[in-house]
Amino acid sequence: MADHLEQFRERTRSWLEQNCPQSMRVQPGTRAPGELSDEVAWGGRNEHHTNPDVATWLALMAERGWTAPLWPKEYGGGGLSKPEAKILGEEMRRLRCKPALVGFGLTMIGPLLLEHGSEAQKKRFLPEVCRGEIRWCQGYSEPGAGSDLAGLQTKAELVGDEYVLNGQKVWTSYADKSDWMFILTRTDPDAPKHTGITFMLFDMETPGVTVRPIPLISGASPFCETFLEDVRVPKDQVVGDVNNGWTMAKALLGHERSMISEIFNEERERNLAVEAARKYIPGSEERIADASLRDGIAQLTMDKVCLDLTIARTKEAAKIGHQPGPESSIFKYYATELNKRRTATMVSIMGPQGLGWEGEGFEPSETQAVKNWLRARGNSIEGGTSEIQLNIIAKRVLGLPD
Amino acid sequence: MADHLEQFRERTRSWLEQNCPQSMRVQPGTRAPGELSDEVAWGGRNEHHTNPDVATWLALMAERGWTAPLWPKEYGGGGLSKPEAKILGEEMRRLRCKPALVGFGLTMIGPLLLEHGSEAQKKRFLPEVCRGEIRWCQGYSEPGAGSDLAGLQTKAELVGDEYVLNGQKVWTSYADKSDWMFILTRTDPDAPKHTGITFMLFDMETPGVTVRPIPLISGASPFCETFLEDVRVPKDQVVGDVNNGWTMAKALLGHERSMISEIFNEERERNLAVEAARKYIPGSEERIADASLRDGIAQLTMDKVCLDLTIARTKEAAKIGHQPGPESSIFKYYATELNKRRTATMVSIMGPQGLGWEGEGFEPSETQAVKNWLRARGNSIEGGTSEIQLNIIAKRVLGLPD
Amino acid sequence: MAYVLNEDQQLLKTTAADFIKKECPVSRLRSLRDSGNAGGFDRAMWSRMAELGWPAILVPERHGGLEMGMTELCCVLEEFGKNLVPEPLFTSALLGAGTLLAAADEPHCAALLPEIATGSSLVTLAYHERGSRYDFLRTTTRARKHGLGWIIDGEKSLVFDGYVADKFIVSARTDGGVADRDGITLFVIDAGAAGLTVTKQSTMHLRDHALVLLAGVEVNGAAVLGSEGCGGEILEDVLDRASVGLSAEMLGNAEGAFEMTLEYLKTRKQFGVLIGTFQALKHRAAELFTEIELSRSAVLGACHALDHGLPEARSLVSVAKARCSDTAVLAGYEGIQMHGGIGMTDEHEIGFYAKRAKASELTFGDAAYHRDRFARLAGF
Amino acid sequence: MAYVLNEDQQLLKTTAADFIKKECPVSRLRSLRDSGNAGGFDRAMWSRMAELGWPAILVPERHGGLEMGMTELCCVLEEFGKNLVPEPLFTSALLGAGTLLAAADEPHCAALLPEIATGSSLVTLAYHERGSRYDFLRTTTRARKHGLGWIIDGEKSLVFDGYVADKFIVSARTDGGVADRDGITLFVIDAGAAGLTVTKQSTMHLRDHALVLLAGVEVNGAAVLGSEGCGGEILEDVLDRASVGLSAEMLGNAEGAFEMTLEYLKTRKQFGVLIGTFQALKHRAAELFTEIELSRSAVLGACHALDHGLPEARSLVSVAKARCSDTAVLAGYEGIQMHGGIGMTDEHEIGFYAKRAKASELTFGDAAYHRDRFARLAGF
Repeated sequence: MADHLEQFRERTRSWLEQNCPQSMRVQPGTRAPGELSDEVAWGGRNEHHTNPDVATWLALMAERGWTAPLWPKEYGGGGLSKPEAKILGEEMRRLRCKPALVGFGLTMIGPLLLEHGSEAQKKRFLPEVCRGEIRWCQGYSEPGAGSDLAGLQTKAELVGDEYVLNGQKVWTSYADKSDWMFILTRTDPDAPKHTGITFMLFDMETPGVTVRPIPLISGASPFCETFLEDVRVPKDQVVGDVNNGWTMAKALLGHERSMISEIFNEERERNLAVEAARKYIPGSEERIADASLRDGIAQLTMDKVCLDLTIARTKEAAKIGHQPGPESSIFKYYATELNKRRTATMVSIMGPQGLGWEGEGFEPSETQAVKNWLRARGNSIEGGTSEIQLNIIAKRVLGLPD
Repeated sequence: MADHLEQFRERTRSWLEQNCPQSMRVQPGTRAPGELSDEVAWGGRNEHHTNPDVATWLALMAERGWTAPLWPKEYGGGGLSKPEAKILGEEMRRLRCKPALVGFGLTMIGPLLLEHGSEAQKKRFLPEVCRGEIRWCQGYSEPGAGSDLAGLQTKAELVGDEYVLNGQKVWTSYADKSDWMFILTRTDPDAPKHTGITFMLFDMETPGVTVRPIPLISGASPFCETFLEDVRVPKDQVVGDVNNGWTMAKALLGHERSMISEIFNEERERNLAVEAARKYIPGSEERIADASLRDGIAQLTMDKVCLDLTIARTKEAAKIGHQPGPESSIFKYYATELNKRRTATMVSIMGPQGLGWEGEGFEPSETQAVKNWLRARGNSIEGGTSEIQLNIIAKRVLGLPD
Repeated sequence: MAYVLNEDQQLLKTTAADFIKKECPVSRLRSLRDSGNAGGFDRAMWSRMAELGWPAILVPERHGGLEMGMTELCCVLEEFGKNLVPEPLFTSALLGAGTLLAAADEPHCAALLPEIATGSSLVTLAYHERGSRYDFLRTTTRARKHGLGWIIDGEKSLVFDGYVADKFIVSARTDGGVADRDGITLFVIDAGAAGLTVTKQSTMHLRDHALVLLAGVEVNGAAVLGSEGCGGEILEDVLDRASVGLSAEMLGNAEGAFEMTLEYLKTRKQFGVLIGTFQALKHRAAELFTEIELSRSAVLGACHALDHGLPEARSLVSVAKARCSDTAVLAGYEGIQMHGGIGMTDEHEIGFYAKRAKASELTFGDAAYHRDRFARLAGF
Repeated sequence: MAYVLNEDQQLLKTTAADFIKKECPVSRLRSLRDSGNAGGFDRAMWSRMAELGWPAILVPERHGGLEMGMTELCCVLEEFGKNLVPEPLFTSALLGAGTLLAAADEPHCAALLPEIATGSSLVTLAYHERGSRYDFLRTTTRARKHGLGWIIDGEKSLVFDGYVADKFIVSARTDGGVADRDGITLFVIDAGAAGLTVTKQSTMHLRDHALVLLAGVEVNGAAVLGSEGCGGEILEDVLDRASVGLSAEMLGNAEGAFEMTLEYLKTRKQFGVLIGTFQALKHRAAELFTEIELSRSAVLGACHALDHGLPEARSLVSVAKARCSDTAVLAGYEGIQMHGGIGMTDEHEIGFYAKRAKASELTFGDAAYHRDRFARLAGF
């Protein structure tokens, strides 16, 4: 057994060394949360990369099923065992290979279809997902249903063999770049609000679908509004049982939350704030001259240490088989609030240069810091507001009464 | 008219100069909120002062009715007009005369009886109040009804011509030193909770009344618990209509709140924190060496300036006839929260000396600062919690829905 | 009455509130922005405001003004802040007229104040330089003697309404080290002067800031405002007044954002109930209300002290600037958060308030700067 | 596993929790206080704790100990904190054994550690002086050579369990200026030494502190712990460990206060409903829960770093002490406020938690001190 794994490791390493293009080995740089990176494949018919290696790397990996190493081979996956998949991950990190493909297909809709999809749906969609031929977006939120997701109103009426959809979705990330949407619709308007919801899939090129990007206070964003007017969806595109969509939505939502909190782990802010302070505050060569900011930066840095230690603690617990409890709600809450403070402090450090929006008189790092600060204001709204997170902690963890 | 007032001023001034004992002219020192001062008369049969001038001054003032200058002469008051009373106040301040009498009789139960009491009640109680012969305490809160005052359970059953009281009151300030209590009782247990409450008066020496002082986390306190066991109260001691006590309670409560916020005006904390910092933080001769504390002290001082300006603004508005709106709720809320921060900062400034409780190794100013800090924790609870104040602002000022 | 408006002041405020509500609601800011309006504001509207006498508020009667005080000016600026009005009242009345008055330079006052009072000339102050943070004394722009006049070289940044100003009052070092108080001289320079280049700066709060480059700009001796080397003191005086004016604007920002948010709390439903019924939001709204009331007191207190030349004026200026900065930013933040998703979008105006508040916070010193200044003034 | 307890650690913690819950609930603290108990704790109880091996946790096996680490000791100290247990585990295991171990002085270790491990001797550390605030190097107590021995004069304040200690480790200056790092020497002195006077100090958190006066105390050369002049480094090491031990206690304080408060929220009715249904209180409870979880991570992280000699240990010590100070004080404050009137009274135990938390915050440096230390260690 161990022998087999050792051989697998060696074969994998040598294959990766031979096949992973050099340009796909660079260590990922820091990017702002929610910003699109052009250096990895997100898949789908609308994608174009200036670097041809992106497509090459995707094709090579997809051929082996390694874009989805744990999925069964019959659906385009790698059919690897967990220890093998772990080795693949380790070897990719060792060589600093970028992932060949990222996106909601692999992380959200794929796993959902594997568990709840019909055989026909698996055969139809999963291989396309693995090959990066289809990019997915998520149709959950609506203008009238923000934190109260289950209050959604988009109607789906069964007419013959098709559902006819009417309504509006907001906060659909990359709807303008995606091929298909997975959507929550109301199929039984008379049922209590958590029932009567159905989960289905449709092609964004279906007639009646209109997409409009949403600019944010920080400027351009991946978010879109999607308008649905008599959009016809064949009923075999329903996933799971009709009126049972809420169960699936909940599973995916938990997933989204943990993804958002991981974003912040990528950043190494520790030195950024200190470096900025040395640059912007005269007389800060030794100690930062503004005592109040110095204290604030220390607080932020120490808070980040505590958060990272808490995440490490949960990961360790998971490794030895403990289920992550609803305590993990503190990650979303705390990480987003911390990011708000951190980005605001960066702007404060810059002083008057923190007024910059673009162009003359400001460095790109300055206008970017301003946009990061504004963008971060949304962190505690998207993916479940801080207020909702606190409600969840109070109810599920602390057992406080309703 | 102006002539008359000018003459009144001169007569008053010369009378005060001749009659106010020198020892009753000292400017009042800073005293901790809620602490009993032995330098002024609170009245009642239990009071004893080491300084005989206290009693002399009371007797002289009461003789002229000037302990309650605006009350009618027939009830022991001074029968002065408002302009005359204002002049009396101005002249007393000019000479730095202490008040001859203070307490709930003059500020709470007296005004209530004037408005709602029967003629017999006025004749019976008000002259005694003016002469300082009767000291009052307030029986409102109960162990089961804190913020929810109207949830009180102390029962009063009419048996013949007497009400029979059973129950328990807490937070009765100076119950152990008072002669009579004004109390809220439940006379109709079946009515909605705000109705069915009756306001009555009784002598603390009535059989069945037991008083026990309550020590606080900060040490001894004026607060007591009062136990009532078959206490018989003649029904002519009911004030206002039976089952209409809530109306009166509300009027008095508003009064209590503004008194508490005025307490903090007496203190001049600005220099205390800075002086302490210079003493306890090495190297603080020029600037305070601990930058974080220096910043905190500046914040506190500036917050106090803003609060004082806001109070001044409301007082000015009142002078030109504007009614103080429910905005005055911010005084109680903000002043108490500020006092909590202020006293905590004083302890932080002292560092390890802030551990002192009494005796060896600590100065009296140190142990007093610790007790002030602990006592202040109660400021945001007594007289309506901060949470209740915020509820009131949200509802009455901002009009937010229930 | 020190802290309560008298009838005249109340009338001025109500007039401004009514006019602005009708003519310049906050939605107008978006139209001006999206129309790519170069000046950021509307000259016709500015003329109407001048007719109402607003730019003339601080100007003495002998120069055609109303000869009122900071209290009156702040009444109007607060209403500007409530609706994020882009017209250059702040610049004209405080940075322009205010600097001339602080310098007490009669010839310049006689020449410029009447034009400022009628709104026919826009004068601004170019003192800030990149890298100087909040230190208004730090001046690398230099003026050297040249015959009877001067030649000036340097760069000024974030000049209020610099892109549309007719004249600049420029601070330059004529003596001393880079951060000295003495040795700074102010010059009045025409926007069309040879060697002076104005570039528009795009800032987050949509004010019309500009970068002003001075490359060998020649001026004659009469261009000096006040006297040579005394610019530091004049700057401190005018920036104190400007800080209070900006505080009044920020008070207005906070009120505008809060009103919008309260309205939302009373109309938006989630989970079948109005979100204004949630106690956690109620308490935060009540806390914000408290901060706004304290901020109002701080502005009134600082105005009173400035108008009466009280010794505690400088301290109260710092109290106002620190407090209003914190409150306005908080009101913007809470506004966005309580609006939820729609608050994140550029479509909704609540975000404008957050940006304006932050930008004003970072102008003339943030709250930490003013706490430190307050402590220094109090000797600790 | 760096931050998750292993089975042995979990067992130790559960055993401690069960024992303490049964034998030393927080109500016991009041009984001890009100009985006027001179020692503040119960010697019979302390013997039983020694039988469980707790004072022996850090002591090496060769000296009769369990040779475990900070992680294990903090498991037990956290349970002590949860119930405000007054027995001197913190003093004995950290200030006594901890200082001996930090000094790595084999003769003294061999003589004292076995007695400490069995609980038969209580050794404490007398380093703090009035006026030194958090600067443990500031030492005015002086030791001067006298033949082969030393004569010591000075005063030490707030000595942990000093009133009942058998031996003191006293820091004294043998060289250098008052705040120098070098020139401090540690001496082991018997509580019965001539010239040594111990006075009990009454502190708000009911720990048994003492003022120790040294007036011409004579010791011989063997009394020096470690080597002459090296006391500064030893102190820094032991105070780092002690800070983490106290942090673990404060984590326990926070948990104890929070449990009590949660219970109250779930049972106390006002306005006809449980007060735990009020959203504003729910959110504050959830925020406090978050702080407690972060504090737990900080303690585990610091223990791990100390036990493994990691270079970031000192920084993590400051993270833990700052975080746990803030959290424990907040838990005490919120506990009192949410309990309302009863929380203000001495009758209810919630106030004990607030006092203990504040006292611990002010020991070994408060949060601001440790933020500053963290920044210095990180070079900014």
